[in-house]
Amino acid sequence: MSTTSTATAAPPVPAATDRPTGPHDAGPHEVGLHDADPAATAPGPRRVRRASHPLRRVSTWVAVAFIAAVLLAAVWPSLLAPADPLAIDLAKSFAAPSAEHVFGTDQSGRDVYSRVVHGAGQSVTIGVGATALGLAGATLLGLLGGLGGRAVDAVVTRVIEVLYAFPGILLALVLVAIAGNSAGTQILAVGVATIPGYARMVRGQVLAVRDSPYVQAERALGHGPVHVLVHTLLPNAFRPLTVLVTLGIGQAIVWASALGFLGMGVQPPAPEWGAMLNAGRNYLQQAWWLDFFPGVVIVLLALSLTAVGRSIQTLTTPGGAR
Amino acid sequence: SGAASAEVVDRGPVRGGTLVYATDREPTCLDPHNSGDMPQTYVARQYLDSLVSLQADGSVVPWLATSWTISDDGTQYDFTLKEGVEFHDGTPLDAQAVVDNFTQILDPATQSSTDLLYLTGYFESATALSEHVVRIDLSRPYSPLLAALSQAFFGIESPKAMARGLEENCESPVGTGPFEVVAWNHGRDVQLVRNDDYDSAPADAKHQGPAYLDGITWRFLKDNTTRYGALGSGEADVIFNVPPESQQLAEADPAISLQEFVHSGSPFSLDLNTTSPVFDDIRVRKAFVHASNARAAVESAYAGVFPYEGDAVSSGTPHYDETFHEPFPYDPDEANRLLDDAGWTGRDEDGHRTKDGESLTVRLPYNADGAETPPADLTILQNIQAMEKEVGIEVDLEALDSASMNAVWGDPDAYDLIGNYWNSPTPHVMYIKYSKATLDVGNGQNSAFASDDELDRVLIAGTATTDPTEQAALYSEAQRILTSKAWSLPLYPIQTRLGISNRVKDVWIEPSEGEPVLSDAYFVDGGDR
Amino acid sequence: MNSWVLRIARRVAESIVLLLAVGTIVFFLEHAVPGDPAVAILGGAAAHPTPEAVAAVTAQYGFDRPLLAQYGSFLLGLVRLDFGESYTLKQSVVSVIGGQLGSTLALTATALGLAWLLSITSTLLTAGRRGLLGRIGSVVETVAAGLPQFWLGLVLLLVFAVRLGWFPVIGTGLPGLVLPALTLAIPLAGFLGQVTRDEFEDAQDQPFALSARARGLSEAAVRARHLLRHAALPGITLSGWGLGSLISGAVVVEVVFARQGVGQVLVTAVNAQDLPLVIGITFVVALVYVVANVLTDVAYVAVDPRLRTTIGAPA
Amino acid sequence: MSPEPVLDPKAVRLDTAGPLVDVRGLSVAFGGSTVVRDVSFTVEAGRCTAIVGESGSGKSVTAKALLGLNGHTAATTASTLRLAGRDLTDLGDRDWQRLRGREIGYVLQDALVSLDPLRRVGAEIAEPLRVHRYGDRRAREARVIELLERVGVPEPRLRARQLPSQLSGGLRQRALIAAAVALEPAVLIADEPTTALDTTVQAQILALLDELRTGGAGLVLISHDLGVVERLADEVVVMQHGVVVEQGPTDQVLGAPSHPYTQRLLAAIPTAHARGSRLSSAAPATLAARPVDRPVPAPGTPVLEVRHVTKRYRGSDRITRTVVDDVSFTLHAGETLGIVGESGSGKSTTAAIALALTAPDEGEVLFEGRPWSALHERERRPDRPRIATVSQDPLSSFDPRRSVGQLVTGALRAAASARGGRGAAETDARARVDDLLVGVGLDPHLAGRHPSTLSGGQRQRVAIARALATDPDVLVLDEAVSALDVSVQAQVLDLLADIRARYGTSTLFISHDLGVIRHVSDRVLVLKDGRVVEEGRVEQVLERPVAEYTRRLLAAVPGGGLSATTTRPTTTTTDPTGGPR
Ligand SMILES: Nc1ncnc2c1ncn2[C@@H]1O[C@H](COP(=O)(O)OP(=O)(O)OP(=O)(O)O)[C@@H](O)[C@H]1O
Ligand SMILES: Nc1ncnc2c1ncn2[C@@H]1O[C@H](COP(=O)(O)OP(=O)(O)OP(=O)(O)O)[C@@H](O)[C@H]1O
Ligand SMILES: [Mg+2]
Ligand SMILES: [Mg+2]
Repeated sequence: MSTTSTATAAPPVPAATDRPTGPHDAGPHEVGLHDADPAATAPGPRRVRRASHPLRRVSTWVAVAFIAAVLLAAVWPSLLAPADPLAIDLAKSFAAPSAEHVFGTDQSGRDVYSRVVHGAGQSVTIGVGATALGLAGATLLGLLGGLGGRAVDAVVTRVIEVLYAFPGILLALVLVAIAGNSAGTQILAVGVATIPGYARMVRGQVLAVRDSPYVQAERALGHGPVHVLVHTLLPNAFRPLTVLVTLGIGQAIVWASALGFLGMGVQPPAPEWGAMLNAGRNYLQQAWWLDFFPGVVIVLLALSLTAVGRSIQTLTTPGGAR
Repeated sequence: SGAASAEVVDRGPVRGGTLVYATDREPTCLDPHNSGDMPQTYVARQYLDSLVSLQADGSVVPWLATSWTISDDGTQYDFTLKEGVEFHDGTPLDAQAVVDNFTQILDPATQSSTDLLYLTGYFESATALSEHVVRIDLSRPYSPLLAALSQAFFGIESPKAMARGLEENCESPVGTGPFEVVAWNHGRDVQLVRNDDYDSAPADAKHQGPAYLDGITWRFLKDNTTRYGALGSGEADVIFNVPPESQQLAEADPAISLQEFVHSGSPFSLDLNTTSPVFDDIRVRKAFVHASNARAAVESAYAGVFPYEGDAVSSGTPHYDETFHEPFPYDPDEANRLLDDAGWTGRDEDGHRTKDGESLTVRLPYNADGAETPPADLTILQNIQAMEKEVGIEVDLEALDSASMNAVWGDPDAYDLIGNYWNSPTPHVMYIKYSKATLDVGNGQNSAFASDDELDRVLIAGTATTDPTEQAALYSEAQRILTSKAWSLPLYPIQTRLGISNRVKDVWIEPSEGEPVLSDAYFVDGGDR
Repeated sequence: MNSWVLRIARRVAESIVLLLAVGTIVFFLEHAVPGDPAVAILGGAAAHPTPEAVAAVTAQYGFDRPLLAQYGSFLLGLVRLDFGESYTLKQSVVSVIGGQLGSTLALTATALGLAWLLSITSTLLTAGRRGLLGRIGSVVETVAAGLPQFWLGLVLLLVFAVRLGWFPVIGTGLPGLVLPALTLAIPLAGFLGQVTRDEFEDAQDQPFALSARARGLSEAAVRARHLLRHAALPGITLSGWGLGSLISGAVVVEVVFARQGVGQVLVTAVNAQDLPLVIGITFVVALVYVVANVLTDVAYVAVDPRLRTTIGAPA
Repeated sequence: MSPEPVLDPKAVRLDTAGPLVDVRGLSVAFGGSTVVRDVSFTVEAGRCTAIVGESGSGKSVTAKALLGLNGHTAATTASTLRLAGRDLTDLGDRDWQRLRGREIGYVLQDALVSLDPLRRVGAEIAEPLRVHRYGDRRAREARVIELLERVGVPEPRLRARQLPSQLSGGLRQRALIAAAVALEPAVLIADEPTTALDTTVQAQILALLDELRTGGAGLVLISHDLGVVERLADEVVVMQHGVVVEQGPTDQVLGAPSHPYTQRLLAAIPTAHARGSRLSSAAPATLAARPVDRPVPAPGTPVLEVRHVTKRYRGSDRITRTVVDDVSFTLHAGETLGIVGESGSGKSTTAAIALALTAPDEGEVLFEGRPWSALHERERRPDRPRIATVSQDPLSSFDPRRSVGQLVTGALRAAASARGGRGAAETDARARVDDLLVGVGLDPHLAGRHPSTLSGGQRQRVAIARALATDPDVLVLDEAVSALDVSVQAQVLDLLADIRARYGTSTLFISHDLGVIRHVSDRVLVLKDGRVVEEGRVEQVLERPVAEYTRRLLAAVPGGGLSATTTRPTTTTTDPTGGPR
């Protein structure tokens, strides 16, 4: 899966909040072409965003609360929604949201609220799983490329590029044909598709940190390579990834739902958000609530993760928050 | 809604205009002799003529054959062909051409599936007696022959065109019909233009001579919303399969008229694989059927647009016998009793029944493609899944891509249940779907993998007579036997449901396969947009 | 001069390796798919070909040969740029793709253009603004980036084509391109917007921006003339994969809007195990990726003049 | 340099009555904290008013207030704020825009990054012309060339087409000035116009500013470099913590400063006279004497020998440049060797080679007579802690995740493990960190802070503390004080002197500031384009230079007069620790 923002094409990087691909890390093709005179981009005075402290912002806490609720739903859904998400009631199909069914009912009379709550587990698993898979693969590639020397890096760069050039949708389709339709396949398809994006970032970060004055300084002090790797290089290289991870989870859920549209992945009646979204689209004109609620939950989760991700970034940036 | 205005004055047939016909499924081959799936017959009707034309009452009228005689023992049919008819490629229609059509159908290389099942066990040979008389010899009397031949599946094609080879013929089959195939833009449409020399319309056509329309764009619009939206916006003039979700909107729309045809034959059913370790026990099969409130499932999913059909044979089929309606009605208690009886007495942690440590799980693969399994069908499957769970049967819905689904067909180990239907104008469909002969053809159409000697015998006897009372008695007996077996869970009869813009008049649906007929259709405004 | 020739030669060589690698992956992936290509050639299992026919086709195409031998001839074919004939459509792969590519490229190129237009508008209007406007812009971008295309497409279709009738439902031509392109563009715009916004806000605090203000430039002029260019740079880098990825996204949009295109064909081809067609399309997508990257380079140089001059050490 | 006396007089829009700039009671506050309080000064046509003061004293904020550029968060109040007779106290956005670039030009502090890197230099200079509708496109182009010539940029046509990155720092500064004076504004504000520049380039810029002033413009010069101020200013305003502590004619303020702060400021400037004496009033370093577990090399024995090293780099333009060219020198035990040279002359690269962080292409480095650069890193590691360094930009040499304490502890650990021992016990380490911080004059409480939240001077001290943590025999200091303002610089220089006195540490001291070099070095090495052009005892090289280049370097030093003529006010401030010096 090569890349983008939604649907079947997973972006290389969910959202480049930490400038993964600025002019100075322009990716495999551009190396050499885009590194302009360093003097031109010499660091000016360091910018310190005078943002208010993230822990003092209401929005941060709202986001944290929402994520916590989703996690609770994932772990213990029956606490929030005692009703069976699969129980049908044909007499009550397409009931609009009401006191009895706050999110309405679907074409088989199932309670949409229960389905949304019970769907959290699978959806979160897909989001987290795919992101974890993407990151794991990317870390391997990125570290190899960043630390493995010229020849290894050349190979890694090629591999990343091939992954990029490979149509993501094809990968997904073929994976489903090979491994069958399941959440696991979705995780695999979306996860693999995100590898090149993350990998490029990790590699860039590792390279940048590797050549940074502070790593030099550590070496000059007489620290051994392993010490420098573990204590300085890796933590710094991965710091900007935290925010991407939080963003990636929401995106992964959305992409997985797009696979559902093409008949892949978690299938109804399983209450997975993407699958619900996909099933509900046939009834958009009759029963907007079928798509509205799972959609809103996905978007809210993505927004919350973004907010929390950025807060984490601010908090982990030394001197970033005061 | 829509751009087409509701009030258009109809001053009778006018020539002109290209009609956009939008349908959901795209055929794999435009030659209906090859394979033989429904989308093929619908489009083939526009460019192929058949020997005879079926009427709603089951009788046939002349078409390419102006007359025919049947030998007394019912094994010899002599057709006299209309003279002066030419195929679109200029080849004259003669007896040899018809013989060549049968040769092609019977050639294994053609991979004729539907046609073959109609002929298997009966057809012996076709011979040209003279330039315009063709004889068909049968090994056994076969009363449904004329009805079968009336389907576009048996449309007569140019021998010259067929000789080009299967692949080319699939792209652009050549017939004698009112329209000619110009181009097939895969994934998009088939372009048809009027055959200006057409003068071989069936006797029951609304007019003779060339069609009024200049041509047809046979468009493939898989997505329900898009297809219906295109009709509303005037971008399509006729759509096939008005989405059930949109039925109410369509009924309320003055710019749209609806036409429906309920197919006869075998309704859309879930066939139970009798070779599966679960369903080889009739008690379990019966229990499965008893446990499903199929009527509620269908009526709720199809919003009442599709009727529920509780029989192995659709009620519109000739010699349909009401007595055997719903042999195993919704009765969860009975289902539970039967399952207990069959030894499925244990329960696993999910509440599903077990026997000898095995859970009572049945696999139900379906095509994940929305055009193959429309949303409402998916809802039915889910509804049934939930109902079966009530009696402790777990239904595993397996969404498969088309390739995997193809691989499942005909593989007795690949499923326990599968959705299937067989549209047919004759009660002989029972033989086609459930006979030893079909099982031997081995192409998966007998999806229950079931046959019964007694049933076979009764059905063969049914084809041997032309006496309506005798036929009625035999087919009634056949239905008695068939329905007692619980080989399938019938759901609803397939329908041809057309949404037609008010600008278009005289579209009709013929009864052999519910094929839309567009040779009489015309735009009231002559096609000006 | 010489360095340019070398550079181009290198790029071409890299692209060839890339294409071969992609082709190889597809080849082995497709062979891992259960199912018999001979059956696919015979019209799929639905056609219920006889065992004899399957055997004949198997022998004819050499499917019974060892996988590596098949791979060998596959590579030979690729090197000769011979994609063969589609198993299912029985046409040459080149002509099948040739017939579909234009439509998909028009869609994706328009979408990319629209995405840029939208993200630049959003950046110019809201990036770096304090208060509600800036926050709304950022939320809208995040939401847009997270919209599933199949859903967005359907909503656009229902609202603007079916309800309002502003655009055709299935139309071709320019009006018919608008909604599909928007469907692809909006999420991408959200994504690009997020990136450009960050960059824009960085550039805003740079001394050169203050210098520009000190010369009497209005805030709007500073945004449009100075900051935007900086903000656009990372977005341009992302456009390379963006275009490639839009092709994947096109699959969905082509289905929703019933458009022709390689996306649709790809899905059918994979489902039908039509190896030659799958390979062909993969190649095209990879090629688009390569070309997109070259274009990205060009665009980059256009926006960042630093890259235009090779010689010019600080005086 | 162009000899033309004045810019085109037609554009002069002077209100000849009264001063060009008249500021009274100016206060600026950001979110409740007032950073500039009750500042008043005037600037007359053809005269220069300088604002001096340490970093953060509010100089730039005061300047920006004259252009309304302090941003939305600033609350600016003044009883009088007039520019060429026009009242600025409540201008709208539009009015400000009309004023900026036309009536008042502003040359930003950060010259290297104040030109848009993505636009051509010509376009940047033409910008004020375009904004204020000066002529047509052609006229503007002509004017740009004229301006570039005016500010002494050679090959103006070529330069106008180039990008900022293709210009050296000095040229960029001139281009900025050209843009600022494009419409011949009545007032020009130059904020630290020479800080980032080499002495030779600095001299040219000062001459240019002088010329503009003579041309009739009112000049506001901001600098913390008193030498520069002495050379240009007619009036001096001394700021500290946002308030004016002293102001008046330059001679008076610099010659006979009345305020202790001004006095301290002047004393902090390293000069020939000050050599060997303390520059700051801060307490001497109180590093606890530590038993050093190895023999201290006898003074005078060679410690670090750099032999014929050469280093080449291939730039992004694929041209190979020899950055260090056959450089040789020896650092002896207990000695301080200064390395001077203009920016890009290879000073830092030489240091990196000496530290064996960069491998030389040719030549070698010996440490205590044994191979050093030729060793494998693994073999070097045990001796690494013995050669410590403070790099040019200390902040970038700190792992951004670490606090001050962690940084110093890390160095302690490295030293401990290099010597084969385990790290000292945690409490022990903590005590040692406190000790080091106090030693470099930092509050031990800062151990929990992140360097990014510290001031430049504090950072520099942290870097020094880290370097000292390993008890090094050799210190390599790369521009260790150039980022600091004089008062902080003075403290750091004193600290280094103390360390050297106490431990006999050999030091390689890199700077482009000749005053500093003269203050600290025993011997000095002059680098130009990667080659050694002169080497010798510091007095000899700086007073009787042989090489032409050294002579030019010396001639360009501003404020030569200051150090020569001024009677140094001897520091009378009492040592807070009470101990005599
Ligand atoms: N926009 C702002 N918001 C808040 N505080 C500010 C802002 N701009 C400047 N300050 C504060 O005002 C004080 C004075 O800053 P200013 O830039 O005028 O110092 P300076 O004298 O120019 O120092 P330097 O020599 O380092 O340039 C500093 O403490 C600074 O942090
Ligand atoms: N890693 C490198 N790759 C390419 N060029 C380099 C590299 N390091 C230094 N240079 C170049 O070598 C020259 C000398 O650099 P160096 O940093 O040694 O100068 P310097 O005398 O320390 O200057 P400054 O006073 O500005 O610190 C410069 O032109 C610089 O661009
Ligand atoms: Mg300042
Ligand atoms: Mg340096």
